[in-house]
Amino acid sequence: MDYVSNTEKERKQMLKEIGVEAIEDIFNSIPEEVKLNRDLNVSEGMSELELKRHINKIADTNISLDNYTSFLGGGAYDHYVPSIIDHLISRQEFYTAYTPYQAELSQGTLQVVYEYQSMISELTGMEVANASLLDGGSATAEAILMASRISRNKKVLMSSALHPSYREVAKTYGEPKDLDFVEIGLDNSVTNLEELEDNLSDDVAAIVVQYPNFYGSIENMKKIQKLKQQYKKVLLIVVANPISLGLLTPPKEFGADIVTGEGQSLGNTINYGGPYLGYLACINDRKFIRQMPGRIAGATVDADGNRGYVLTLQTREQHIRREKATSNMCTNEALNATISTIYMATMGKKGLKEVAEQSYKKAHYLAEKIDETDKFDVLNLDNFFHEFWVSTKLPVKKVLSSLKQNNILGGIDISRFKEEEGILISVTEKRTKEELDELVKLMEVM
Amino acid sequence: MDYVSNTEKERKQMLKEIGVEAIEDIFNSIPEEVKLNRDLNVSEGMSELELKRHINKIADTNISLDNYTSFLGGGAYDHYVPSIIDHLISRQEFYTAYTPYQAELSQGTLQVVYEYQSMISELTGMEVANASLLDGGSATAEAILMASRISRNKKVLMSSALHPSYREVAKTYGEPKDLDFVEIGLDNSVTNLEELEDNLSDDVAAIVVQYPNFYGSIENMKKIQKLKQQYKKVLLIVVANPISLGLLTPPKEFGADIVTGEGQSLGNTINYGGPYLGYLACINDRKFIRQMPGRIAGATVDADGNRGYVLTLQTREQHIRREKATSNMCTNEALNATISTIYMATMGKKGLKEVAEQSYKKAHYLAEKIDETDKFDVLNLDNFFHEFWVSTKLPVKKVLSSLKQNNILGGIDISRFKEEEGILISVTEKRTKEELDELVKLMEVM
Amino acid sequence: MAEKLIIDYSSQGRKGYSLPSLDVPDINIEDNLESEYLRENLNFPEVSEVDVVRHYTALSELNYGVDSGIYPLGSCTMKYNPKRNEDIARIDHLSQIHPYQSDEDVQGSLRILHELKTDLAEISGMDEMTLQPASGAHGEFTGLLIIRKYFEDKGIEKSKVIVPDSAHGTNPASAVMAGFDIVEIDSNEHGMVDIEKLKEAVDDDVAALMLTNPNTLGIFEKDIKQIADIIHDVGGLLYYDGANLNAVMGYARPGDMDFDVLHLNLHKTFSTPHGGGGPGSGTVGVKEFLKPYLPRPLLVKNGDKYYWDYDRPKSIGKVHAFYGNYGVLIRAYSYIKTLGYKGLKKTTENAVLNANYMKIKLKEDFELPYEENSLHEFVLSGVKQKEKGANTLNIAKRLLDYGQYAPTIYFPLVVKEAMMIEPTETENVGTLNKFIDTLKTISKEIEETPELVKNAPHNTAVRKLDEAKAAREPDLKW
Amino acid sequence: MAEKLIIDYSSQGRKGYSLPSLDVPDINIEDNLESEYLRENLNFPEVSEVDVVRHYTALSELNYGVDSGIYPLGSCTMKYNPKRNEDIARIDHLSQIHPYQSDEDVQGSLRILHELKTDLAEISGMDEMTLQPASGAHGEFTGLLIIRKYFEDKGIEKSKVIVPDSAHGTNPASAVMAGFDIVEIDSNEHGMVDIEKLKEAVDDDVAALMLTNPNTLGIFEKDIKQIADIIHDVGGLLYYDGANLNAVMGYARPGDMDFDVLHLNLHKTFSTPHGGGGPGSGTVGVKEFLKPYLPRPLLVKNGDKYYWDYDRPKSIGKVHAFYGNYGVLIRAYSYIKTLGYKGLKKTTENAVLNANYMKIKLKEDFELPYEENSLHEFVLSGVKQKEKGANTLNIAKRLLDYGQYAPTIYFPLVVKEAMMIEPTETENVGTLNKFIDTLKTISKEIEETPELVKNAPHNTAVRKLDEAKAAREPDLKW
Ligand SMILES: Cc1ncc(COP(=O)(O)O)c(C=O)c1O
Ligand SMILES: Cc1ncc(COP(=O)(O)O)c(C=O)c1O
Repeated sequence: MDYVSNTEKERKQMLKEIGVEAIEDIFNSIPEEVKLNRDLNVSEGMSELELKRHINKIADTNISLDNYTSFLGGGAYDHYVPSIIDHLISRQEFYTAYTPYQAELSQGTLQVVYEYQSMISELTGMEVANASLLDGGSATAEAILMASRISRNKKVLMSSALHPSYREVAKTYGEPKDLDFVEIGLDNSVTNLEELEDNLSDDVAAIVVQYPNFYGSIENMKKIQKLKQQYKKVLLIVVANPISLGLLTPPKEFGADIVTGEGQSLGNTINYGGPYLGYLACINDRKFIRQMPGRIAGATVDADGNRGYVLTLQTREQHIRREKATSNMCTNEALNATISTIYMATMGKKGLKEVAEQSYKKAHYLAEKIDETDKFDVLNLDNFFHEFWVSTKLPVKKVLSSLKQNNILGGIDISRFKEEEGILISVTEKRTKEELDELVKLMEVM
Repeated sequence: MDYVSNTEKERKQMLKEIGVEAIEDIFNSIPEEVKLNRDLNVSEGMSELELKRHINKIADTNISLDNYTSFLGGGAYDHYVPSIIDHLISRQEFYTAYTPYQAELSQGTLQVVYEYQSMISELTGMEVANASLLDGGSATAEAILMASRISRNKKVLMSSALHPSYREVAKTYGEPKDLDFVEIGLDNSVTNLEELEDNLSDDVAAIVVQYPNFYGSIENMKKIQKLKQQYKKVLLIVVANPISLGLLTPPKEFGADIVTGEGQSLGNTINYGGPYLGYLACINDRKFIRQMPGRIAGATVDADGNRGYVLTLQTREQHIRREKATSNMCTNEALNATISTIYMATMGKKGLKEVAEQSYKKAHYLAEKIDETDKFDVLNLDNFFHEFWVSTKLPVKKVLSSLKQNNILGGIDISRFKEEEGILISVTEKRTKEELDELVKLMEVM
Repeated sequence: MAEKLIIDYSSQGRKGYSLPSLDVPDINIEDNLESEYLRENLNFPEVSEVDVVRHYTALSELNYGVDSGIYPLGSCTMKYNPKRNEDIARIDHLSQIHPYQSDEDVQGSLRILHELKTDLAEISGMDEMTLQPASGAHGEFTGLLIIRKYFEDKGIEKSKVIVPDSAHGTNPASAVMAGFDIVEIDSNEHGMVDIEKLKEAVDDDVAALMLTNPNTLGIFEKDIKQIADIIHDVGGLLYYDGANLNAVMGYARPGDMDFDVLHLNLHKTFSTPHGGGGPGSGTVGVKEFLKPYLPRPLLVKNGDKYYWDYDRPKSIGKVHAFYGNYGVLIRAYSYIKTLGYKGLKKTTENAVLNANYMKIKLKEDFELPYEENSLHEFVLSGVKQKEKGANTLNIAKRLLDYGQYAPTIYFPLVVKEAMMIEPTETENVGTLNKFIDTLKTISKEIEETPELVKNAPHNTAVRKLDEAKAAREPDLKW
Repeated sequence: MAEKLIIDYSSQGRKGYSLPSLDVPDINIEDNLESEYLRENLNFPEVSEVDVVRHYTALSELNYGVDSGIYPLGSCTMKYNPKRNEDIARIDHLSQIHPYQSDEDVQGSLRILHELKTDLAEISGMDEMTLQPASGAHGEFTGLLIIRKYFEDKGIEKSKVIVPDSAHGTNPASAVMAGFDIVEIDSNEHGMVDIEKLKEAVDDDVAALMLTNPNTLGIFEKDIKQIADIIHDVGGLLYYDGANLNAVMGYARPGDMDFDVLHLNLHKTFSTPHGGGGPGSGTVGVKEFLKPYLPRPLLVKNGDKYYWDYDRPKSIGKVHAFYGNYGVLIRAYSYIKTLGYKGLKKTTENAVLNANYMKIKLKEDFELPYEENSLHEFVLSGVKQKEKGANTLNIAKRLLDYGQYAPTIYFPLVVKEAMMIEPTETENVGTLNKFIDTLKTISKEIEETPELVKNAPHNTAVRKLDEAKAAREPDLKW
C-alpha cells in the first residue's frame, strides 16, 4: 500500500493544469545521465496484515525483557514507566508536530519544553537547561566542547569511570577541535583523585566525572570540588543519571558548572539504545548560556500581554548563525523530553525519591547476597548506587549464558569495553525480591 | 493505589468547611443498622507494576487468536481491523465522553452517530437507522418487539436458521409481551419455506430470517419476499451480517421492513463476545420511526444558522416517556458504533466489497477442498457466503481437539446449541491460503 | 471549526485501506450466486487513510471528555478512566479470544470474570451475579425478568412494580418491558420515599419496588429497612438500581439493606469509560433464592476449573448473544484489583466529601430544595435564577462557555429547574473550586447581564442547537 | 485557553504514581551514605494522575500536528505518519530489548536494521550505511568526519568545505564542528550553483562540497555531474544533504550523481514522526572507499547471522552511545516495507506533482523568484505583499488564523521574504486547494485590510509573541 491521496483522475487533472502530459514530464529537469532507468531493488509493498505478520515473525526471534529478567544497565535502565505516558505522547498533537517554528500553534510543545527545563534544572540543581540533545554520549561531548569554548582551553581530564562509550563519543567530537583528552585512571571503582590532581593545571578546560559512575560508584565529589576550586578556569562537568538525583545531592552543590547525561531512565522505553535524550544544564552565567548547544524555550508575553512561550536565545543556533553557531543541533529529542517531563511530573517529589531509594535498597540487598556467594565478589560493595561491579574467577561468558538459560539477563560483561573485567549488575525498583533471590540461587551453585 | 486526588490536608480543610469532624460523619445519614462494620472482603490494592504482572500471568493461560489460526465464526468474526481505528477511538475526547447530553460540547460524538446512521442505512438499503443497540441478539429481540408494536400482532415466525442465541434472547424479551414464537424448521441449510408459508397469516407480526443465515447459507429472499407480500400486516425482519452486504443485495430490495444484526464484524475486536453493537434500521415510515428503540441523531442548525447535530425524536425514549417509552435503552454501544463508522469510512466503497469477496472466495476454496476429503462433507457447498456446515462421521470433539494440537481453532461444534450436528467453519479475508491448506491437510489424514 | 461529513471528502477511486491480494485461485462469484443477490452499488465514502485520520481527529476535537475537565453529570458518575485499564483490556491474550472457544481454552479469562463477580457480590452484599447485561437498563430488565420468573415459578401472580417519582426513566421503562404495570409514588418533603403513601400503594399485586439508595437526590433512604419490610410483607421483592453505588462502597451494602436483586453500572462506579454513550455493563446480583433464575449460562467454579453452566432449567434465558460486555468487565476487574478494599472505601469517602463540599458552597447562591444530608451527589434548583431571566438550561449552556461540562439538568423530575451535581472522587478541591466559582459567576451574570446567559453558549463549536427543528424535519442520514 | 504550569497544580502530599512496596528488608540509607551525598529537597510537582493527564492533554490541544491538517514546511517533508508504524515500534519483542544484550539475543532486530540499511543504500545509490546518527545534522557531522578521516588516513591536508548560500544552516555548522573552514558560494540567477564561481572557489584545499539536490529552492542542480567533476578533480569529495530525497526516489540516486557521502533524514522522507522537534535519524551512506571510516560498530551480515563489528581500526569512532535511534529506524523499516519500490516512486511522483500544482496556482498572486522547473518544493517571495504593508511573517501568522500551518519562512536566505512550500504526497488536491485559497484570500486581505494581516494571529491560543522580550529577559524555568 502507499500513502498517496490523489486519485489517478485527480493526477491527470493536475498535470493538465500544470501543463504537462505525463507524470514523468515533471521530472524533466533531472538530466538523463543521472536518471535511474530501472526499478529500485527494494521488495514489493505490503498490506498492513502482511506487514504485521512479517514483522511479528521477525520480532519473535528476539529475546526481550518482556519475558527475561534483566539486570542490564550501563546507561540504559529498566525502570517502571507509568502507563499514562504513552497515552499522552500518543496524542497526535504531540508526536506528529514539527519543531515549534510557529509558536502560536505550538504552545503545547513549548510549554512542555519549559517545564522540562524547569525540572531538569531543579533535579541537577542548575539554573539553565536546554530542550534536549541527541543522547547521553553526544550530550557529554557537547558539554566538553562547550567547556572548551568557555575556558578557551583544550585539555580535558576525563575519568575512566565515565561510560566507555561516552568517552569514545567525546573523543570523536573533540578530535576536530584538537582537544587533548587525558583519561584519569581508576582507584578501585572510582576515579583516581591523585592522578586527577597531578594532571590539573590552568590549561585544563574541564574535569569530566560521572556521578554515580559507570561502575555504579559514587565519586568523592567533595574532594573533586576542592581540587577543581584551585584552578579558576577549570570547569567541572558532571555526567549524572537523573534517577539517582532523586536520592543524591545535586551536582551543583559540588561545584558543577555543567551537568549533563542520559535522560532515558526518566520514563523512556529501553528500545535497544534509542531514541533517548541527552540533557544539559549549566550555571546562570551569560558566558555559559551563550555557549550552550541546542534549543531553549522561554516564557514571554503575547500582543495582549498574556503569557506564552517561544524558542529563545536563538542567536546561538545554526539556522541563525550558521558556521558561527555553538553547535549544529537542529532536530533534537523533543518527544523523549516530553516523555521525561510527564514522567517527572507523575513521579513528582516523592515518587522520584522512592524510585531511587527502592533501586538503591534492592541493589544493595542483591549485592550483599552475591558477595556472600563463594565464586563472586562485589568490588564496590561499600559504595554504589543501583549498579555494582562483580568479579569472579569463572568465565563471565559462561556465567551469563547459564543465567540466560534460566531466563535471566544477568548483567553486562564488562570486558566488552576492553578495559576491565567482571559483570556490571544493575537493579531497578522493577526487580522483585523473588527475582533477586532467584539470581542469587543460581549464582550460589555455579 | 487509588484515584483520589484530594490530599489528607485538603480533606481536613474540606471537612471543616462542611462543618463535620471526621470523614465518617458525612455518612451519618446511613442508619447504623445497615452500615457495614467490617472491611470488604476484597483483596489489597496493587500498584500498576503488580497489576500488570498479575493480569499478564493470568492472561497467558488463555489460548488466543494471537497464536492460533481461527475458523470460528457464528456471529463473531475475525476480520482485519485497520490500525488507525484504535488510534482514533483512543482519543480521550471519544472514549471518555458521556452520552451527548450537552450537544454543543459533543458535536464529535453526534456527527459520528449521524455518519454511522448514514452508512448503516446505505449498507442495508434502509432509510432510518438508530445509534446502536446492545448487541446482535438483543437488537433482534428489539426489532421483534418493535414489529409487534407496529403490527399489533403477537405471532412471530422465526427461522431455525437464525442464530440459536439470538432466538433465545428474542424469546427472553418476547415472553413478558406474550409473543408467540413459531420456529420454522430447516430445509437442508435454509429455512423451510413451505413450513413458513403454512404458518403465515394475517395475525403474524413478523417473519425473522437471517441473511446469510447461521449456517452461512443465503436464504431464498425472493421467495420470502413473495410470501410476505401476501399479508399486508406482516413485517419482514432481516438479520444480516453487515460485511456480507458488501457483496450481497441489501435486504431492503427483498422487502425487508427492519434490518438488524450484529455490527462486530465492522472493525470490532473479537473480545470474547463483547462489547459489540446491535444495529437496527427500518423503512422511512413515521409509524416505524415512532416505534424505534434507542437513540437517534439528527442534523439541525444552531442559533447562527450553522449546521450541527443533536439527539432527536427523543419522545420515544425512557428519559422523556418513562413507562411509555419504546424501549428502556439508555447506555448503548456508542464507542463500538464509532469503531464501525471509522471502519466503514476506511474500507469505503471498494474495501468493504473486497473484504466480502475475499472472504467468500477463500471460504469457497476451503469448502471445496474439505468436501473432497474422505471423512468430511460440506452440507451447503452450493450455497453459502463465508461460513459453511461440515458434517462428519468422526466425533466432532476429537476432530477439533486434534486441530487444536496443531494450533488451529477448527470451527464451532454445532452440537453445542443442541439442535444440529457438525462443524461450522468460518473464513475471513485474514486467513491465508497456507492456513487453509494446512487445515485441509490435517483433515485429509484424519 | 465545523467539520464536513466524511462522504464529502470522497473522491472517486480514492482508497484508505489495504488488503493482501487474493492468494487462493480466483473464481467468478457470478457463477455461484444469482445476479439478483449480487449488490449493484454501495455508496460509501472513497477516502484516503489521511482523510479518515484527519476527519475523526477533527471530530474528536469537538468533544469534551473526562480528561478535558470536570464532568459533573449527576447520576452518571463521570470519574477518571484509568489509562492502565485500557492497556489491560488490549492485552492480546485477553482480547483476542473468541466466544466459542472451549472453556478450557480461556481459563484465564474465566478466572478474571469469576473473581470479578465474586468481588462485586461482596461489595454489594449479594450472593450470586450474572455478568451478561450490557448496560444499566439491561440489568434492570434482567433483574425484573428474574423477579417475574421467580413468581411464575412459585405460581404467584403479581403485576405491579412500584417506582418513586424520583426514579430514573429506565426503571419504569424496564419494568414495562418485563411485563409489569407501574405504580408511581411521590416522595415526601424530605426527598425520600413517603412511607404512608408507600403503604397505601402496596398490595398483594406488588411484585417489586425499585429503588436506588441513596436516591437520585443523593439522599439516603434511612427507612430502608422499614420500606423493605413493607414490600416483603406482601410477598414483593426489592430491586436496587445500583447507579449510585459510588456513594456507599465499604460503608453499606444493598444486600444488607434487604434488597433482593440489583444491578451495578460498571461504567459508573467502576470507572470503565462511557465511550460517548456506551458500552457499559449492568451486572446483576441476586440473593441465593433467586439464583436459579439468572440468565444462562452462569459462570461456575469447580475446584480449580471455571466453566459456563448452561444447564439451568429455571433460567430466564439469555439476554445477550454471548457473555456480556467482556471488554468492559476486564477494565472493571483491573480497577477493583488496583484499588483493593481500602481504595474502594476511600473512593466513596472522597466522592461524598466532594459532593458535600460543593453543596455547602453552592447553596449560598442556588436554592437547595432538600436540606437533608446527602451523599455523593446533590440537586440544586435554578428557580431563583429563572425568576431573574435565565433558566437551568441557560445556566448549563453558559457553563460550556467556560470550558466545563454541565450537570445533569431537569432530573430528577421532583425538583423544578433541577441541576444534579455529582463531582466524583477523582476531582480535587482545586477543580471543585473552579467549578463553584464559575457557577457563582454565572449566577452573578444572570443578575447583571441575563441576556448573556440566555443566549449561551457563545464560545462553543456550535451555538445553541434547534432541537425542535431536528424533530420536526428529521434529517437522519446524508 | 491558557494552561497553567504543572507545578501550579501541586498540592503538598498529592501523589500521581504507584509503586509496589519495598519487598526486600529495609535499610537505612544514611548508614551507607554520608549525609552530604543525600539530597535534602526536590521541589518537584505533587500532583495526581488525573492532574497529569488533564494538564498534558490540555497542552496537546494547544499544538498542531500532521493529523490536524496540511503542514507545508518547506525542507521539512511533513508527511502523514502512519499509525501502523507506531504499533510496530511498540511490539514488545522489538522495543523491550536492551542495547547490551548479545547479538545472538537480538537477531530479529539486527535483521530489520540490516534490511533497512540495505534498502536505504539501494534507494540512495550508496555502498554502505551507518544507522548511528540521530538527526540530519548529526548525519552531516558524521559524514564530514568520515571525509576528514579519509584525508587524514591518506595523508592529505584539506581544510575547506564549500557550501552554497542556499544551504541549510546545519551544513556550515556541521562542517565547522568537523573542523573545516567554510567557503560560501552564491547561487546563480537560476537558483543553482554558479559553475563559474564554483570553479573560482575550488582549489586543492577543498575537502568537500555540500549540496542538496534538488536544492532548497526545489530546483534540481542539472549540472551535478560537472559540479562533481570539478570537486573530484581537485581530490575533493561530494557530500549530499539528503533532506530532499523525497523529490527523487526511484527517479535518481545521489550515488549515481557521484556523491561520495550522504545522510538521509528518516524523519522526513521515510515518514517517522517529528515528535515536536525530534527524535529523528540521519543515517549516513558512503561509497565503498569510505567504508573503513564509518562509525563503530558496523552492522554486518555473515551467512544467516548478523553482528556488530567493532573491529574497525580506521573508524571515526562512535557518535552515539549505542546504535542510533533504533525506534525511529523500526518505523522507517515499516514504511519502506509497506510501500515497496513502486510505492516509493509513487510517493516521489505525487510529492512533486503536488508542489508543482501549488506553484502554478500561487504564482498568480505571489512573486516566484525562480521560474525554473522545481520538484517537491518551491519558494515564493512575499515582496509584493510586503510593499502593500504585510510581510511574510505576517502572512505566516495569518495562515494560523485559518487553522493551517505556515510554510518555512525566511529560508533559504537567497530569497527575500521567502515562503518555502512543500506539500508532500500525502496531501490531496482538496487540501492543496484549501491552502491555495487561503493564501490568495490573505493576499487580498493585505490589499483591503492590511492591518488585519499585520496584527495576526487573532484566533490562536496566544496572539503574536514577543520574542525580543524573551531573549532580553530570559525566563527559562519556573
Ligand atoms: C439512576 C440511574 N439508573 C439507571 C441508569 C441506566 O443505566 P444505563 O445508562 O447504563 O442503561 C442510569 C444511567 O443514566 C441512572 O443514572
Ligand atoms: C536541507 C536540510 N538540511 C539539513 C537539515 C537538518 O536536519 P535535522 O533537523 O534532522 O538535524 C534540515 C532540517 O531541517 C534541512 O531541511
